[in-house]
Amino acid sequence: MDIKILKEITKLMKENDLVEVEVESEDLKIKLKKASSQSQFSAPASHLMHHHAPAPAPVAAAAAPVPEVAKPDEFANCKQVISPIPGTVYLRPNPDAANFCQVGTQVDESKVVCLIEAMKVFNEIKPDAGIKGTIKKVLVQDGQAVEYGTVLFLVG
Amino acid sequence: MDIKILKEITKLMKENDLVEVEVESEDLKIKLKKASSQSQFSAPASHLMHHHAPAPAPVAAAAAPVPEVAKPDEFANCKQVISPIPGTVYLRPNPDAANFCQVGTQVDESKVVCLIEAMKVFNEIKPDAGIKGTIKKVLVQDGQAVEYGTVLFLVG
Amino acid sequence: MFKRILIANRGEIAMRIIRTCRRMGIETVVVYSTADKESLPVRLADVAICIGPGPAKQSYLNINNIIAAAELADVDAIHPGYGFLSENSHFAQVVRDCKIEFIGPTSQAMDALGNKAKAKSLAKKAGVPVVPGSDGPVKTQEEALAIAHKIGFPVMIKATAGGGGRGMRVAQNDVSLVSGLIQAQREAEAAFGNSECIVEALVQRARHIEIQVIGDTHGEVVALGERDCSTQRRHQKLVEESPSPVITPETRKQMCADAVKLAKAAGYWNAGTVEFIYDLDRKAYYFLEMNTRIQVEHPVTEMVTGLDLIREQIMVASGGHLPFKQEDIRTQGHAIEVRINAEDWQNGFSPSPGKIGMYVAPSGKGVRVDSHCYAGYTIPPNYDSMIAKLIVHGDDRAEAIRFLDQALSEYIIEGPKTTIGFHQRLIRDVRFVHSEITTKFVDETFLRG
Amino acid sequence: MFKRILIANRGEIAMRIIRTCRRMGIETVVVYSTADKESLPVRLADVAICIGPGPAKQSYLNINNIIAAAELADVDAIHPGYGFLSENSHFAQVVRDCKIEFIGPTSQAMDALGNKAKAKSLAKKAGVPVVPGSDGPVKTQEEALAIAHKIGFPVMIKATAGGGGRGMRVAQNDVSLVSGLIQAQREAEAAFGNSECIVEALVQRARHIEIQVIGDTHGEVVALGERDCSTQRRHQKLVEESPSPVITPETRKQMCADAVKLAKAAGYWNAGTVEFIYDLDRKAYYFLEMNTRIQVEHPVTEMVTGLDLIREQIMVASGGHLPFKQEDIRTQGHAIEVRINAEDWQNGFSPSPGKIGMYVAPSGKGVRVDSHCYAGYTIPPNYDSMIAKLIVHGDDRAEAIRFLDQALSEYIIEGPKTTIGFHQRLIRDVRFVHSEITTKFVDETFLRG
Repeated sequence: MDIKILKEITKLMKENDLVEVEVESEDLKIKLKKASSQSQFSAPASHLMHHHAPAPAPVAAAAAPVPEVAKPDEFANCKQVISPIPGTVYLRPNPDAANFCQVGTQVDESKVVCLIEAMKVFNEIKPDAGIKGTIKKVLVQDGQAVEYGTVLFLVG
Repeated sequence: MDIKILKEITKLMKENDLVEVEVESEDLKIKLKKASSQSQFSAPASHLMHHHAPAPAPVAAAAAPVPEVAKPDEFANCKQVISPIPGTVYLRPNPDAANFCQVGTQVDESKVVCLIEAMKVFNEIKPDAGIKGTIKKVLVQDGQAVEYGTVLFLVG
Repeated sequence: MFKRILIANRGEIAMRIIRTCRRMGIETVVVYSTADKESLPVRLADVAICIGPGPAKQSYLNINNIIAAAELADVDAIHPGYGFLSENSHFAQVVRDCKIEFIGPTSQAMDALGNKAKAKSLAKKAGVPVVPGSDGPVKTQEEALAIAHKIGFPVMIKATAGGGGRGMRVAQNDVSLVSGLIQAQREAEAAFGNSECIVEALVQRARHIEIQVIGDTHGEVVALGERDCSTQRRHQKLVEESPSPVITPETRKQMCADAVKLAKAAGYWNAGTVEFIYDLDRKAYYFLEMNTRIQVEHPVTEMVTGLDLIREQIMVASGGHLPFKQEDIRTQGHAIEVRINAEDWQNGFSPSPGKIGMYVAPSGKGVRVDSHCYAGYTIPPNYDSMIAKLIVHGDDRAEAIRFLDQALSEYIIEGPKTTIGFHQRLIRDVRFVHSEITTKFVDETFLRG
Repeated sequence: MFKRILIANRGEIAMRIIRTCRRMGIETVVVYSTADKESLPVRLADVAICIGPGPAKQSYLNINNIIAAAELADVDAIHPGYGFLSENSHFAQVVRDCKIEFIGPTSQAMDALGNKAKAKSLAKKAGVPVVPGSDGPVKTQEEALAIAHKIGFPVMIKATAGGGGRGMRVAQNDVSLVSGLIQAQREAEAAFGNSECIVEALVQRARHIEIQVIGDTHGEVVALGERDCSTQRRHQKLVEESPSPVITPETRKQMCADAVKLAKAAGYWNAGTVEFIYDLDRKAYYFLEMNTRIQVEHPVTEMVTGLDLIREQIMVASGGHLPFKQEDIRTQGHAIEVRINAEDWQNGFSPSPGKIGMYVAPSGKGVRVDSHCYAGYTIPPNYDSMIAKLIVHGDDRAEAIRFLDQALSEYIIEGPKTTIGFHQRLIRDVRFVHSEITTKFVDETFLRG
């Protein structure tokens, strides 16, 4: 057996906060276990602006939705186009026009995929250098507020 | 097998805070287990009275001695005679007499194994009901201060 | 002054005593049960001695083992904290017989005040008001009526041999008093073979107000103002504050003077608390009982007086004179304490022990947290469910409530269920804000509302 | 009053501002970098907006993104905290141009005081003492001697174009002044092509003493006493206290009056700190610079004055009048703050970021901890290494030191190396206890001893 496999698995463990892994083969037996007593709080949802209930909430601390881990992720190999600035997304150049892009549109670093308005300035958003392919998923809606790092599109 | 693999694995364990690894091959069986996020401090040594350094110790918090875990323990099956009270141990009835017992002495619940002096009273200590055998180890010294739960003798 | 003190307690009060000892340069010895091996006081004390297994009876209530530990560690004094052996006069006597000072009053004073009936008659003799009523069993209806007219309706008729509500009646007027007395006497005769009944004032809208006193061994006793502990659930205090929002300066002065009178009458020294019931309708207070130890809620008094009560306890126990006179005592601002317990308050306050995950206590100006808990600590099921006392101090009550609201909102305790949510709701309730509550508020109104 | 404030900062000061806002009923918006996603302020603020990746330049110093977040969240005002953009007058101007209030002074006042030379000449004009010396370059030896005799030896000869120690000489008497001036002028000519030198008083035994001021937009400025920050390492403050153990009440009054004079001369409002160097030999103080923001050590002033400085900042920024006059300011007791940093103090104070294991902050009467840390928190390597500010308040300096000693001894931080051990050693040093130190004490004596 190769030590590399172990390394890969421990990396997986670290990244996914696993405390136990069991692998067997001929042909397959997998057992994964997550840290149960997640002592840290679940990070605030990666959306913009999480409003805390200011009033005493009987059942506070909204449980983070269970991450969809097990599903085979068809977007796993996609690249992300993220927002470089907090602001408001516009998917089309003006209310009467068509969207800059949609699922299936061919994009690369020269293609404007949306506008983000911040401080009255409409910033043209293009995929980072090296991102080339078709839009696989649009993750924001027209007029939505986003923060730095919000994923706007998946490109594959 | 190559010793290098073991070294690699122990390194992996250390780096990834693993407490258990099982590897098998032909073809593959892996089992890894993480430390259950033991963020607690190591409990104070189970001796009586740990004096903390009152002065600022540059390297304070005396590291608990590494418990001798891995060694094949010849005393693993022994039963413990513990102190039921904080006090001072006397291994012999008076300074001129012989010890109540020593390694090899046959004991049972009727046999006085030592005295513990507390509040000027000399309490005769006998093994708990059901403990019967020979003394395998004497864990305290004459005149030693003990607390509740201090293991005095191992009987096997 | 003592060189080394043994703390015969656990949890937050053990931490509290360690803190003051360290500030005074006194070494600390804590005794602990195996269930508390990983607790903070065990870690922070200079010496820690295990005295028994988890059950309190075999450890924190085990006098022999505690004394053995005290002799082993060669301490000068024992601080009993609250609960456990703190009000056990036998323990105090054994400690003193071993030539170790007990940080508390004499066994005699504990005995005189520990028995409710004895304490009440002592109070009466000293001229401290007790709940007014008949002097012993009433013999005739005329006598009962005369007493009721003197003290005013409503009154309570109580079988002297009574218990469990039997032989008890409430009377609002002459008619119900006469019929109630007959019924109660019959009921008592049937239940206890003794028909004797007393008549006393019924306090319908009560506040629990207590006076902190401290005395030295030279006969000086000083009152340190009151604490209002009217927010209770099943007679358990949940919130304590000082000053009381409902009494006048004159009443406060009088209560303080009466508390000192009682303590002096009992030859009392060290810290103690004289508990009164305050009748919102009659605007009068009556002696209830005296607690002969430091209390959970003592920080409320510390915040408004600026004193360290544990320090004063130790000072007077070592024979020192009180460093202040009654006229030196000034209070500043308003303090409120809430008890954060590991309890599921939405489910009958059932205990919720277990391991604490993330833990972040509030901080900032005017905020104090007395606790022995930390992230990773497991609350053992053996003892009480207290996680922390959160105490705030503001310029006035409104500010204190604001501080409390903010502090509760930043308190993070993951793992056990806690009473934080209860307190958040409570202190935003307009009746709490205006302090329009009685000791029955939580049970009969708030939790039903 | 503001309804919603954006906090353009992180760490403990973001926590600090959230606390006061919540007490005032003001909503909080924090902006944060991806490195701070799991931080407490992000969790506790009403709204949190990510504005960029870890490096401060792309997040906490990214004016565009911060303003964009402020507009998105529709805030009324921005609190800059300390560090980052807090003294950036351009940022203040952009904020105000966007019709958002900047919680701080005007850009003009920041500019006037932010430049050391400008600030010094402003101070001089206002009659605030600056380090005495020649009025510009000295032309002759006679002139240099006359000045030195006027201000007293020792003096410093400094090339006006100088830097890095070149063109600098210390003179203890006439002879060394004359020879030193010649050497310095030669050296300066050779190094900078400019031989001009000035002569000024050399402060050999210096204390760093600063005055907290606060002004409103109506021209009122009040001084809130001093902080003595003489315990420094490489010009970084380690310990701050109030009152200063070395100045007289008269000097304090004068320094306060001078600080107010300077602030008024600059048209200053909001919180600010006027820093002075105090010469232990000449028993005189000289203006150094003014910090136009809240400072790390502001809690020291809060503890002795009873004020909430963040609250006052917000009040005056919203146009309110100061709620007190100079004569209302009273200080009580003695406060000391120590900075607990994630640094290996036994190894040149090298940063020691990383994950915190067990974490238990001290508590109790007179103890305050301002921190954003908790068990399980990972201190990111991107920013400063501060874990917490530990502030104690006692009746006098001796008591404050006792409280501090006790609090440090119960502070548990596992994981990163911290400066707790340094502070424990420091505050038990007899020279610190007697405050017989200068700003060089830590570097030149304590750490070598």
